[in-house]
Amino acid sequence: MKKRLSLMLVTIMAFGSILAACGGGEEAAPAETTPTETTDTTTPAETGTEEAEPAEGAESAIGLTEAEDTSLNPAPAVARTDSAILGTVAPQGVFNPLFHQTAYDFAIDDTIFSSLIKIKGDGTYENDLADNIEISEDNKTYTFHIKDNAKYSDGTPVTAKDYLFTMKLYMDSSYDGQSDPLSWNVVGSKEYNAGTAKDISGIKVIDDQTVSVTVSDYDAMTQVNLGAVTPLSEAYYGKGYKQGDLSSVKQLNDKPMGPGPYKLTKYTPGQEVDLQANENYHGGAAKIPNLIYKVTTDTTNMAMLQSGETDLDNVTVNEDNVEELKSVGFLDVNVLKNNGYGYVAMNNKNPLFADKKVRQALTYGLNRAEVVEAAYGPYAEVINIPQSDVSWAYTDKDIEAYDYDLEKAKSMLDEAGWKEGADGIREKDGKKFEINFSATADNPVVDALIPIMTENYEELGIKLVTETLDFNAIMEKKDKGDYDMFFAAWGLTPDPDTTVYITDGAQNNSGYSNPEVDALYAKGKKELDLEKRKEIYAQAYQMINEDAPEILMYQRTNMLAINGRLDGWDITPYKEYQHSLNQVEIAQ
Amino acid sequence: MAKELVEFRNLETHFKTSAGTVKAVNDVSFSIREGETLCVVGESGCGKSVTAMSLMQLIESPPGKIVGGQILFEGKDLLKLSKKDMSRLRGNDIAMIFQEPMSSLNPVFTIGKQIAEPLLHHLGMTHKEAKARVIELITMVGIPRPEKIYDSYPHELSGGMRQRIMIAIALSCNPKLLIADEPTTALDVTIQAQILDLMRDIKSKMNTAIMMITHDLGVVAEMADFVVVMYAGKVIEEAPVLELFKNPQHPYTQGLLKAKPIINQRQERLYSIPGQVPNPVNLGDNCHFHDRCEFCMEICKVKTPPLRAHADGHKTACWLYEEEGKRNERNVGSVGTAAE
Amino acid sequence: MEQPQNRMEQLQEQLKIVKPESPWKIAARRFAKNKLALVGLIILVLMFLICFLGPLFSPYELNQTDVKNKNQAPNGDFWLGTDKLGRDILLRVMLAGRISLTVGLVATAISVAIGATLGAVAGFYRRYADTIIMRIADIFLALPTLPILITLGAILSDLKIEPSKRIYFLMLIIGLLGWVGLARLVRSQILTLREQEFMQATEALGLRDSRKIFLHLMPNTVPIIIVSATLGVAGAILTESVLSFLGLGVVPPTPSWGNMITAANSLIEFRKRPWTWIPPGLCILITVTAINLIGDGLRDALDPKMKNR
Amino acid sequence: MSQYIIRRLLQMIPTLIGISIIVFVISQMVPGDYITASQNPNMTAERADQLRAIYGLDKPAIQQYFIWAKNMLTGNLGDSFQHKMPVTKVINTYVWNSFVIAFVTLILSWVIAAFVGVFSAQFQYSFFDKVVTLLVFLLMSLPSFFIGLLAIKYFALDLKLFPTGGMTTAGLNASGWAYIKDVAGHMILPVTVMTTLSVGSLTRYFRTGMLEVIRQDYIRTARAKGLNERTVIFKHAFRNALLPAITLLGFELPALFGGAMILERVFTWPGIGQIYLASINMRDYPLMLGFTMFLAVLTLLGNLISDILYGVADPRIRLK
Repeated sequence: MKKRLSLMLVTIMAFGSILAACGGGEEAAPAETTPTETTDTTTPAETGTEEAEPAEGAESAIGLTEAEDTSLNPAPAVARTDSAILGTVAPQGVFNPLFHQTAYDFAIDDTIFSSLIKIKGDGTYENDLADNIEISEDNKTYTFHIKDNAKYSDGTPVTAKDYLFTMKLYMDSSYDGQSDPLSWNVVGSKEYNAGTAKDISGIKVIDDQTVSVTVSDYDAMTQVNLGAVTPLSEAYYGKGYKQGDLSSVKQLNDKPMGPGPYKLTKYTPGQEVDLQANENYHGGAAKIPNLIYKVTTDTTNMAMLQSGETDLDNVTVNEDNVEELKSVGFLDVNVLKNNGYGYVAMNNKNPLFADKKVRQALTYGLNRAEVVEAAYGPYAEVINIPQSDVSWAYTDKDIEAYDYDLEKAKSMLDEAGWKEGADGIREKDGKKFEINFSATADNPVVDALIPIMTENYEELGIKLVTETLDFNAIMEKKDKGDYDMFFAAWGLTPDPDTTVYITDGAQNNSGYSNPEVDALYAKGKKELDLEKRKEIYAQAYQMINEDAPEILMYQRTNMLAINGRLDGWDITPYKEYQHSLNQVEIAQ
Repeated sequence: MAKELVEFRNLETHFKTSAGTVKAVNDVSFSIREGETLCVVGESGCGKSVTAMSLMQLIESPPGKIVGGQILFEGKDLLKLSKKDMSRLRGNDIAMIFQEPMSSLNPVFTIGKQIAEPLLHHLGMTHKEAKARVIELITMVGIPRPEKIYDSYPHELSGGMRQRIMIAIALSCNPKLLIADEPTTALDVTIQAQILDLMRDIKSKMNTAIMMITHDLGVVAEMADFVVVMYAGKVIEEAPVLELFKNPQHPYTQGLLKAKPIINQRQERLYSIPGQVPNPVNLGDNCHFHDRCEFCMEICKVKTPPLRAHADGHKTACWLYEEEGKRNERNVGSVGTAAE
Repeated sequence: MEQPQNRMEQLQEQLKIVKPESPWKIAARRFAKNKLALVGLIILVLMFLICFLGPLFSPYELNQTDVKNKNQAPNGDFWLGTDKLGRDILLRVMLAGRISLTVGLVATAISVAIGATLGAVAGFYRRYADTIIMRIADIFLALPTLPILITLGAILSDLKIEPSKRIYFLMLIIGLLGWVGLARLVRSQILTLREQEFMQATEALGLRDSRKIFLHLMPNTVPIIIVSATLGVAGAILTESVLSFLGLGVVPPTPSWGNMITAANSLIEFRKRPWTWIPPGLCILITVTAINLIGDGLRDALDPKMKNR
Repeated sequence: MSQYIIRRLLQMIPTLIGISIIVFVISQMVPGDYITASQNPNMTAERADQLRAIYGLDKPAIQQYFIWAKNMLTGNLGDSFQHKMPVTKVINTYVWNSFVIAFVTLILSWVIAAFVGVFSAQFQYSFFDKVVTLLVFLLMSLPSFFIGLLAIKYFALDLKLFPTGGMTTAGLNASGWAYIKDVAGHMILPVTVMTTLSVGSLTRYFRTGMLEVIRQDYIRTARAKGLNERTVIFKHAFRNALLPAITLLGFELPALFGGAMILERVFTWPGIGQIYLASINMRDYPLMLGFTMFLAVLTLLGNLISDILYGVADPRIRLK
C-alpha cells in the first residue's frame, strides 16, 4: 500500500538509464541521420578501423583491442556452431524501414532489408541493390538500374514497380515515419500526398529493372535520399493498401519480408528476434545460418558476454567496463567515436550572452577537460567544432582550442564591461551576472559538470543557479526562449548539412544567427563536389568556433564488445556492425 | 454425600510483576462434590477467578504460574496432565463461562458455528447432528427463534442473550463441572434472575456441579449449596450456605453479611468494612485481615491461622477459635450478631 | 476500639490520596521501561546530531571536487573514502542525512495526518463523507504519478523557484501522494469500532462528533497508524531521490541518501567500490530500524488494552 | 449486499470520467509531445506540423479529449505512436508477462507474511520476532533495484544457480511443458526478490493485527472450549487479524497488472512496466493514457473488492 506506492515511484529510479537505453537515444533512418542522445550511453555505433587514426595525437584508449586468446571462450559460446546471439535493447517491433524509429529496430531492419545504395566506412555511399545510377546534367533526374539477381527472401525479384510503390507509401498523406519525404522535392509528390493525384508524375518505370526520378530542386543530399529507399515488395506489402491509409502496411510491421541478407523466423516481443540466412540474397547467403537478437539491459549485458550467453553487445563506456571486458581475453573490444557531441547551449538572444566576448570568456573559464575526465576518463575528448573528427568534413585548421584559462576569461569579462561587484559577483549597468542552468538528471556528465562549473564560474564572479529537469521540459523552455543555459547533446549525420547553426533553423537551440554562416550552409547544401563542400564547411566551422554560440563540450565514445570467435567485421562510426553481418563468419 | 468431583490441595498460583511476586492463590484447599453448587465469595482481587483459571489451566504463562499443590478432578491431578489431555477435558468435562458476555464471543463467526465447535471437536458429531443439537441447546437456554439465532452474529444479540449463548456453549458437551466466573455481574437484575433460574434447572436436569464465583451475597444465598469465602489469596471460611448465613464465624464473613442491605429495613449508612484489601505483594506470615479486624490480637499479626473444622463442614481460619487464641485473649466480646 | 468518628481520618490516611497519574505519564513510564524503544530513540537522536553537527567538524567543503583522488577506498584522510569525483563520502553522508531525515519524517507526518483524519471522517460519517472521500482516494490512487511529477518539475522551474527551496515542495508532494493507503486502513478500523458498545455510550453522552472521533475512535487505531507511519518513513527517504531526478527535490551535487545509493547502479560499482553505497544504505537501515523500534514502543505504551507487562 | 455493489459500480462511472479528464489534462500539461520527445535532428517545422496533423495533436485539446473518450467507449484506445500498432495489442502482448510474476509474488508474500506475522506476534519479543523484524527493516531500507542487483550478482553470476535474466533461454523455441519449465526457471530469481520486497510491510501489518487480537476475551473463550492452540490461533485469532490486511488486498489488483518497472529492467523481464515508463518518456499519449485508464479501472475494482471483502469478513459492518 504505502510501500507499493513508493515502490512504484522508486521505479522511476531507472529513469535515467531507461532514457539512455531506448528513450532519448532514438535515431532516424541510418541514411539521413545518426542518433541524437541526451543522456545516451548505449546506442550502437561503429568502430574505427585501424587506418582511421583520430586527428590530434594517437589516442590509445580509442580503437579496436583484439581478443588475445579465443581458447578461453566459455562452453555456451563454443557450443553455438551455426548461430550467433547478439545482445540488444528491446526493439519496438517496428520492422519496416519506413516506420522504424529506435536504433535497435534499425539494427534488425538492416539485416532484413537492403536499399539501392549503402553506406561505406567513411560516410560516403556505394551501390547495393542498384548496379548503376545515371544523373542528368541539370542534376534533377536520377535513373536507377536494379541488379538482375536482386530478389526478396520469398524468391520474387525486386522490380522498379516495387520502388514506385514504396515511394507512394512515403508520399502517402498518413505517412508518419521518421523521414521527411516531401522535402526530397520529387515532382508530383505533393499532389499524391494531397490525394489530388493517383500517381507520382516525377517517377517513371522504364522497364522492370530501371526507374527514373525527377526532382523539382536538387541538393547534395538528393541522391542519398532517393537511393537509400528500400523497395518494399508490392506483392507482399501492397495487399489492401489504399491511398491515404497505411494501416494495412503497418500490420505487417512484425512480419517483415525484404531483400536483405537475413529473413525473420520468429519475434517474441521484449525477448528475442530469430533470423535465418536468406538464400536468395543478391550478395550470396550469409555465412552464419542463424542469428538471434536477445534482449539485454545494461545491468547484465556485460555478465552475459563474459558467460558466453551473448556474442556481441553494446556496453556503457567507462574505465571499469573497458578494463573488465579487456581482461576477459576472448572478447574484441571496439571503442569508437559516437556520432554526436555534448554542448552547453547559451541563449544568444538573452542580453547576458549577446556579446561574443562574454561567450568566449565563459568557454575559456570552464575547465572542460576536467569535466570530461571526471565523467568518461580517457574515453571522450573535448571538441571545438560541431563535427566528429572521423568525418571527411572535419578540420582543425586555425580552430581556437579555448583551453581552460581563468585569467584570460576574467580579463575578457572586464573588457566586456562586467565589473566585479561588492559581493564578488560581476555587475553591468545594475544587472548581476546570474545564470540559470538546467540539465537532465542521472547522466554521468551532469553529475560532474554542475559541481565543476559552479566552482569555475564562482571564481569568475558569476553566480550559477542549477536545476535538473525532464528533457522535454528543457526543450519547452527553449522553444519559449525562457532560459539562460542548458546542457544537452546533438546527433551528427554522415552529411554535415544541418539546421542547428542556421538563423531560425528548426534545431537552432541557441538563437545564434550569423548571415555568413547561413550563406555557407546554403552553398554547402547545393554543392555536389565533395572537395568543394569540404572547403565550405571548414570555413563555416571556423566562424562558428570564433562566434562560440554554445560551449562545445565533448565527443564521447561507444563500446561494442564482440566474441573473438566471430571474424570478418568492417565497423566504423558510420558503418554499423549490422552492415557487415553478411560477410561475418564463425571461426572454427 | 455425593462423590467428590474436584479437590484443590494447597494450590499455589503466583504472578511475577514488576513490583514483586503476587501470591494470588496462597495454599488454597477445598473440594466440590458432584451435582453440588459451590460458591466462592470474596472481594475483587482475592484470588477467586485465579483459582478457577488455575483449574482450567488458562493462566497466561509469562506473568502467572501454578507453583504448588494439586488439583484433582475425579481423582486425577490436572497439573500432571499433558497439554493435549487437558484440552480434551476443557469444554468437555469442565466448562466455563465468563463475566463479560459482550466480548466473549468471536465477532466474526455465527452463533451456531461457535456453539457447534465443541460438539464437532470433542464429540466428533457430523455437522447435521451438531446443528440439531445446537438448536436444542439454544431452546434449552430459553432463547426464542433458535434457527434465526443460529445464523446471526454476536453483535446482533443483547448482553443477556449472549450470556445464555455462553451457557449453551458450556453445556454443549454435558460437562460434569460448570465454572461460572461472575456470570451475572455485567447484567441487570431482571436478566440476572433469569440466568440463575436457567442454571439451577440445568443443574437439576444434568446433575452438573457448578463452581460459582461471585462477590454478590444475594446470588450466594439463592444458588449455593456450599460456600467458600476467600480473602487475599487464602480460604478464610467455608460452610454449608445456611450454616454460614446463620452462624458466620470469621470477622470478615460477618462484615460481609452486615454490609448486605436488607429490604424494608431503613439504615442511615450501610456498614462497610473499614480499611483496604492489603497490597498483595509479600503479605508475610499473618492473618491478612488483621489490620481491618475489630478483634485483632497480637498473634494475628505474626502467625497465619490454620483452617480448622468446627461444626460439620464448617471451617474457619481465625485465631479467635483456636486454643492458643482463646488462651491469651480472655476478654473477647460476644461473637458478632448473626444476621439473616 | 477506635471511635467511629475518626474512621474518616483513618481511611484518608490509609488511602494516602495520591494524585492520579495522567495517561501520558503512564505511557511515558511504560515507554521508558521498554528497553528496545529507548535504544531506538537514542539512535535516532544520535543520527540527527551526527548529520546536523558532524559537517562542521569535517575538513572538507561540500562541493570540493578534485578528480585527482577519485574513487579512493577508506583511508587516513578520507575516513569513508571518496566517490568518482573525489568528494569525501563521510561529509556527503552527513549532509545527505539532513535532507533525507527531514524529508522522511516531515513527509510521513503530512501523509499520516491527512490519511488518518480523512480515514476517520470517512469511517465515522459513512454515507456521504465516506463516498466522497473514498472516491477522491480512488482518483488519487489511479492518477499516474510520473507525468504529474514531470509537470510539477517544469512548473517549479518556470516559476523560477529557488532550487534549494524546492525540497519543501518535495515533502508536500510525497506527503500528498502517500496518504491514501493509511486513509483506507483507518477507515476500515473505524467502521468496525463504530459498531461497538462504547460508541453507543458516547452517543448517549451527546458528545460532539469531533470529540467522538479524535478522543474515542482514533486512539484505537493508534497501532495501525504507527505501523504505517514507520513503514512510510523508509519509503519517503527512497522516494525523495526519485523526485530529485525530476527536478522536484535535491539538485546534484547536493547529496541525499537516496541519490547516493542510486549512483552505484552497476555490478562493478557494486563489487569494486562498496564504500560508495554501503554508508548511505546503512544509514537508512539504522534510521528506519530506530524509527520502527520507537513505533513499537509507542504502540505498546499508548495501547490502552495493553495489560501492564 | 448486491444493492451496495450495484451502487458502488454506478459510482465508478463518474469517478472514471473524472479520472479520464484529469489524466487527459495532465497529458496536455506535461512538457513536450511525441514529436519533440523523439528528437529527430532533421525535423523541420513543416514536417513537425504534418506529423501533428496525422496524430491529431493539432486539434484543440477538448476535441482531442472527446475523440479519445468516444473511441475508448467503443474499446478502441487508438494506436501507439511508438509501436505503430493498436494500444490494446501492445498491452495484451506485455501485460501477461508482468501478471505471471506479480501473481506468484502476491500468493507467496501473503502466505509468508501471514505465517511470519502470526508467529512473531505470538512469540512477541522472542528471538524469532527480533530477527524477522530486523530483516524486514533491512529489505525496506534498500531500493528495489539494489536488491535485484545483489540477487543477480550472488545467485546468477557467482553461484550460477539461475539464469542472469530474460524470460526464456535464447534460441530455445521450446513449446508446451518444456516452455513452462524454462520460464519457471527464469522466474525464480525475480519472484524471490519481489516477494522479499513486499513481504516486509505485510508482515508488520499481520503482526500488529495479531498482537491486538490475541488479548481479546473471545480467544480465552476459544481456549476454554478446549480447542487446540493451532485452531485457536489460526481460526479464531487470525480471522480477526485479517481485517486490516484485507484493505491492503485492494491495492494488489492494480499492482498485479501494473508491472514492476524497475525489477523488470534489472531482470530483463519483458513486462508492461517498462513499456509504460517508455510511453511516458516518449509522450506516446495513446499508450500512456490507455494503460493509465486500464490501471485506473483496476484500482477502482480493487478498492471495491476490498470493501466487499471487508463487509464479508467483518459482519459488524452492514454494507448499506
